Amino acid sequence: MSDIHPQAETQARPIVRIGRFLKDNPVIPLIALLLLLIGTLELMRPGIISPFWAGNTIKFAIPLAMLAACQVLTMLTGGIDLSVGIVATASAFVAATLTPLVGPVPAMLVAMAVGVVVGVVNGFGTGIARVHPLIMTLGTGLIASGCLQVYQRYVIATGTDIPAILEWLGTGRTAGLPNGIFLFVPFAVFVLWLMRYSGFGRLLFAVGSNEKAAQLSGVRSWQVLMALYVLSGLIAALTGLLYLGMIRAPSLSLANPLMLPSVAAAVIGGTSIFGGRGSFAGAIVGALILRVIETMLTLARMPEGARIALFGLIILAVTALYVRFTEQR
Amino acid sequence: MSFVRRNAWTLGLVALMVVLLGVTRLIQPNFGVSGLESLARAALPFAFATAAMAVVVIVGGIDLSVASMMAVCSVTAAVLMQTMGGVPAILITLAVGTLMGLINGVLIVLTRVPDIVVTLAMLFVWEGTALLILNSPGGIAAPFLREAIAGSVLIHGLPKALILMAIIVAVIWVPLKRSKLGLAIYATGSDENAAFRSGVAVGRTKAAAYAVCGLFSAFGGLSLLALTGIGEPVPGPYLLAAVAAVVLGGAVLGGGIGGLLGPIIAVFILRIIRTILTLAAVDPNVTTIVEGTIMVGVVMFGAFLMMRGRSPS
Amino acid sequence: AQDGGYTIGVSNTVQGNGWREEMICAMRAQALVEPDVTGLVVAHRNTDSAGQLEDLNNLIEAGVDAIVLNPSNPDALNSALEAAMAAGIVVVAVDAGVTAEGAYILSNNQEEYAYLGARWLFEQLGGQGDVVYMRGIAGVSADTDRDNGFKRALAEFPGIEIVHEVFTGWQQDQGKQQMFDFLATGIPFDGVWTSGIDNVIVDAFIESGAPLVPIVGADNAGFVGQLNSVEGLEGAAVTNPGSVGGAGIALAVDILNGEAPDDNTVLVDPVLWENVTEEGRATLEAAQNPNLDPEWPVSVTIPGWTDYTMEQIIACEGPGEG
Amino acid sequence: MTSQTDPMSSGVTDTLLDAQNVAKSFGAVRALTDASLTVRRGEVVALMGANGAGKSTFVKILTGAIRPDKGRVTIRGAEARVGSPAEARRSGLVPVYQEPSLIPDLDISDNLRLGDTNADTFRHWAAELGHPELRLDAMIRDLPLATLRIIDLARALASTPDVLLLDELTAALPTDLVERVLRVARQQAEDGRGVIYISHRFAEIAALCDRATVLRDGRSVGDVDIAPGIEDRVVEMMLGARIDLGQRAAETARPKPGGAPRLRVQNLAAAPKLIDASFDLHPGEVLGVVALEGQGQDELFEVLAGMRKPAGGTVEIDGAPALFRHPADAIAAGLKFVPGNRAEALFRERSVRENIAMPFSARARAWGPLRLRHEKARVAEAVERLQIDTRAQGEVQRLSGGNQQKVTIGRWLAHGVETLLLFDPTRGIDVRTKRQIYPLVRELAGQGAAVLYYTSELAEVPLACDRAVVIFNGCVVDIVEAVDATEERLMRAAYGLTSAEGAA
Ligand SMILES: Nc1ncnc2c1ncn2[C@@H]1O[C@H](COP(=O)(O)OP(=O)(O)OP(=O)(O)O)[C@@H](O)[C@H]1O
Ligand SMILES: Nc1ncnc2c1ncn2[C@@H]1O[C@H](COP(=O)(O)OP(=O)(O)OP(=O)(O)O)[C@@H](O)[C@H]1O
Ligand SMILES: [Mg+2]
Ligand SMILES: [Mg+2]
Repeated sequence: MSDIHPQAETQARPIVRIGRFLKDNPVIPLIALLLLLIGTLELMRPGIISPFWAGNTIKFAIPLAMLAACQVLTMLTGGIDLSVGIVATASAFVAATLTPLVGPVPAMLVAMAVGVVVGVVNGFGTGIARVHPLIMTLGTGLIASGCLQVYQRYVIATGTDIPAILEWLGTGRTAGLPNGIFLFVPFAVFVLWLMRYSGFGRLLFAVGSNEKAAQLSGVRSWQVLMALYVLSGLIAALTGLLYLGMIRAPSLSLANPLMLPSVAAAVIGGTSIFGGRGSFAGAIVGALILRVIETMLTLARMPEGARIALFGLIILAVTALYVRFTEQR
Repeated sequence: MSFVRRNAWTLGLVALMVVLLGVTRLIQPNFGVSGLESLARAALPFAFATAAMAVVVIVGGIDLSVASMMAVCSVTAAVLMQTMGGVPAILITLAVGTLMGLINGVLIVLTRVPDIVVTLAMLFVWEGTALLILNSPGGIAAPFLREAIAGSVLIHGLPKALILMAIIVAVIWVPLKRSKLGLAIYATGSDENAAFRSGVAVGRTKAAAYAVCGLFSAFGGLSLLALTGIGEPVPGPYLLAAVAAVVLGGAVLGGGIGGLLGPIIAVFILRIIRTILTLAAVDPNVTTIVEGTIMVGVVMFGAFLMMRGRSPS
Repeated sequence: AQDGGYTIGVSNTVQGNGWREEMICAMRAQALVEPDVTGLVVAHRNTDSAGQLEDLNNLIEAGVDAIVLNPSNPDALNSALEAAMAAGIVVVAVDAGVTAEGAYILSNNQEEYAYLGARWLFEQLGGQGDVVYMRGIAGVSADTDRDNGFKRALAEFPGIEIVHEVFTGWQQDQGKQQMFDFLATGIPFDGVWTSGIDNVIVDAFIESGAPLVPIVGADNAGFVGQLNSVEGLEGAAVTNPGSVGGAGIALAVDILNGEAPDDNTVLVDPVLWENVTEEGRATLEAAQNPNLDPEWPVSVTIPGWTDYTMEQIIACEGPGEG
Repeated sequence: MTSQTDPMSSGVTDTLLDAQNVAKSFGAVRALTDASLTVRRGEVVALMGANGAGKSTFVKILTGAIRPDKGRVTIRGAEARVGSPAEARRSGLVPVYQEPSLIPDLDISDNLRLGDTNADTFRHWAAELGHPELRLDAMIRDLPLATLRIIDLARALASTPDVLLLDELTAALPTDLVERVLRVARQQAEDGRGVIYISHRFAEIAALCDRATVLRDGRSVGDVDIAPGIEDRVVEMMLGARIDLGQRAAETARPKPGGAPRLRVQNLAAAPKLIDASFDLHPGEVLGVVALEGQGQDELFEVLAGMRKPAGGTVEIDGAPALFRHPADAIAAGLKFVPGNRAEALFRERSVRENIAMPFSARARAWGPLRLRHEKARVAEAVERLQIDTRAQGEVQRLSGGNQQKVTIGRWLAHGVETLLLFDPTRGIDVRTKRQIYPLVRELAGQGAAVLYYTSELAEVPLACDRAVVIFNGCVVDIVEAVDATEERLMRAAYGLTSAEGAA
């Protein structure tokens, strides 16, 4: 029998209205979860929540959120960009090693060009040769890391130097906040604008939702994909530069550890890997959540195994709660 | 004709593999039985990881925790074999693997969190679990386990590792694919909504597919143990390799299409390329470039052929 | 390959890490200067023990005369190493040991490395105080060895407490972040021991304006530079030369030429360079090399073992290349 | 067979299915508020209602595809819990949903195996439904929509249902197949089973059904016996208002459009089915295309829309030869295509507004800022003109089938049309909207647009078109003036029974 709990007159009930509001603004429950985690952290280590801590958390969330932007944008089209970690690393390494040779500005330009080149190859592969983005970007990532290895042999003895502007962005603070926000805030505004209020952003959703329908609407999807992956490469290269300023240690694996978390931040923020659905605001909060969890676990005294496992469990719990709140699938 | 068309991709991969073996022989004329044997052994963990990944990709999901589950199984077996016989240890390990997979699947179904997120979280959970079981490399492999993959069987030049893998995969996959569950796995991956409406118990099907994934991961973990003789708690580089092999092998991310044969052949292709690069003494930095280029190139070339084949003119 | 000289195979499982890159370059440079070596086959990538087994088997297939490897694990590679030795191939493990019977080992003594640094740090603190213990990768042999050395030193100083123990994954960014987190808690500590992720730790102190505490790291170019230049930094660099790879090649050639050492195992014991005494500072200053990649250890040669010049290791070219 | 009809209970009651007071909300959208329905043995019940009235939702609830918020369902007098489609099938309720529910990546026989359907019985029904030589190893993804509908139905019939639920099955079927479906459905009822039948075509309802249950805004508003002349009454119940169902006014005798044709198609051929099509389409004209299933009309439209390369022949636009490599080329040349399968045209997870406005951003030079105000006004106008029910506009997939169809048309209304290629645009659209679409098409033509209009419903030709080309076996065999376009004449031509009167 189908006599289900009567749920009639739902519209009037305030709880349902709140539910609907949350559904329309899925980033709000995510922020609530972030605050919950911060509260837990404060309980664990009373006194840790300070401007200094907040500044650091934001500082380290910025590069993660920027790489997450690459994932959000590519995931909108049903893709993914697994080359961002190595592109960021290569960009940082190239900038640091070229600065003593050619000066900071040309060095940074060459570093950004690394992102463009990888982006063009990715765009060609996914948009024109129709290779699955996962394979394509994995492949270009491998190729790029090989090229980086070859490159590093030629600059072992040239020394490294970090452009002052990057050090300022990466390590400086203004009114307690990391200078990185001077880069990030305009960047975030741009990405949010791009996704919501630009024709290009709309096409990203369209290509990911139904490529055939996009075609029928007159969209040449290869153009969209080409522009998208170039943009993603540029963002990754820019992130690499910022990260270079932050860590101040050019290494051949500098930004590689950000790769998996960038995917995590995007999917925690409610972006679907199958395309057509995604939110950069969610990814930003996702990046902050990851950073807070990492801090919690760094400070917790327990075996490393338990720490890693707990990290996974918290991510799962957060996303499960989030899905429960917003009922989005 | 229709057989050829339906299996065009797999047949193409087989041809590529044969060509590559020929190239190997050309570069190193001494490449022979022992080379084949070590090739088959090296392919073992990749093949099982890929089989595991393929099953969940077919059901429309993805499992990022495959390598971590392999690590858990490898250390579990290594620890168990210190105190008990090899066979019970293997059985327990297989059960553990299946259980881990089942947990992944049930969590996906119950929480309704997307597969990639759940298994990303479980990647850490299982990795941590492996470290809790064994916080540094240790344990021991039963001697027969190491024997099982060493050398040839039946005729000289037929690597035991290859036969063992073929038997395990066939015994699990062939009946499964023919069964109602197998059909349900393909149906769910192809169109979950339509499958539900056709009467498929979608949730149970997914959970079962993940359990099979866990089972194959357990074999992957055991093969690591058989190869190295000890349990290592740190997950190896099997996740991305498995995804790449699955896609190279003709399965489609998103589900419903593909099998296990193509992906496993893709594993061998990737391994042979590795061998060729080492034999040819290619600069290791260039090796990475070549590997990436070949991976992308094969898929591009395949897509190009498919497009040519399809376009009516 | 007897007629035309030796071909040597190299196997390494970590790529994109300054220390390992220096090791590979040292191998190349030493092979170049060894008159008997005509070829080098290098398998160098990121992989696990099973992957290293694959590479070793491929090297055997390639018909090399000797294999010099940096083992991912002392016990896991025995099957391939035994097969190699059965085929008459000389096996030399560098950096860490292997348990295969008959293999030669030219190893940096990791336990000693940790012990030396930790003991210096604890002494520096007067045997009393709280330290931060920043390890490498959980579950990896080298980390376990170092942990043993660290714990041995700790046992000798009952007044020392560990306030934070964390794994950096041997990643610069992770280490820096973790140090920021520790500084944020406001819980004071008196010293830091790092497993080689060192210069970013100094940076973290400077950037957050926290007062410096004694820091122990490795002889990486970046950290050595800081020990020489950073105002108020007390610290010590423990040598862990990547050039041990070059020594491994030299050893392999000696063995091939019938000049095998009596003992199968040669431990390269680490040295500690601190900047609190005059002679310590002098050593550090002499060792410094600002042009070197900051991740590269400054001890680019091992006297008595390696024969190449600084230019040759930096050129990073083996026989038959360039 | 799996359907477990209990022979004991069949004598106890005549009522096969009884659903009372069913309600269902999707968030804020109340799809059903109070719906009731009864089916007795030997009865074909029509479920009627405007687009978005809740018919499909009702069917999905009855067959366990979605859970109701409340309501009571009894099957053969016993309270029934239908938790899933599988359970429904075991209770004897077998649906054919509005959208195909076959697995695209499996072949037919595997699709049958999935539901334990007997292949021989299935083959029998497929033959009965006009597909005698269906190959069971054909992949679903390769089959045309109409064939999928038939497979769906044959599969349902093969499990000998007690109650068969057909949700707009005939909307995508050509006329000849519709007749077969009606015959089979009637036979089911005569064999003592029940059928629930959903369609927006009154002719079908009148020919097939005994009774109609009418839904309005999710509520059952009445039950009427089908009798001649009942049409107006049903429509009034459906819409809550009277509308005029009269034929198009006698203004059919409009002046013949003269001058240069907008679109001239000559000897066009395209693999696999189109062999030789020639016709002219003038500005201000609505040119119908009439054909049975699979006569090459799909290829014709796809070539004109830039989705397929022609194998021969020429297409001229305003006198200049045109070759399209991509739909974007066709659009640039003013040819706007509304495909027959709405799934091909819609962005399921995106809003109504985005779906309609997409072509505004298509070209690279429009990738910058959206012109929000301009877009909003255009979209609002299209929604208004097509009366799209936008209660669930956040995601197009939540709209009812008919409203989704309207969105595909609305896109090009908003964008502006010069030449419109409509492939069966009234598929699944309710009476009222249909009556609005014909004048709309005429109005567009009146404003100078040229419209090519394929329809599977022959009765539409005189209502909407000026002339109609008839395609048979890949060739244009006849061109019929609207005044002469009686259903019989069109039918004969479509079966290739007229000698070609010469293609223009
Ligand atoms: N999943 C859903 N989420 C939100 N709203 C929905 C969903 N499914 C249906 N609706 C809404 O419920 C209402 C009834 O839809 P239903 O599909 O039952 O209409 P219908 O009578 O079948 O219409 P049509 O004749 O056009 O097929 C519509 O307003 C529709 O938008
Ligand atoms: N409860 C639900 N949650 C999520 N998606 C749903 C739900 N119900 C329906 N849908 C999806 O929304 C689509 C549109 O629903 P709607 O009721 O409008 O269907 P329809 O077009 O009238 O006919 P059909 O039932 O054949 O799809 C369905 O095809 C289904 O995929
Ligand atoms: Mg409907
Ligand atoms: Mg509907």
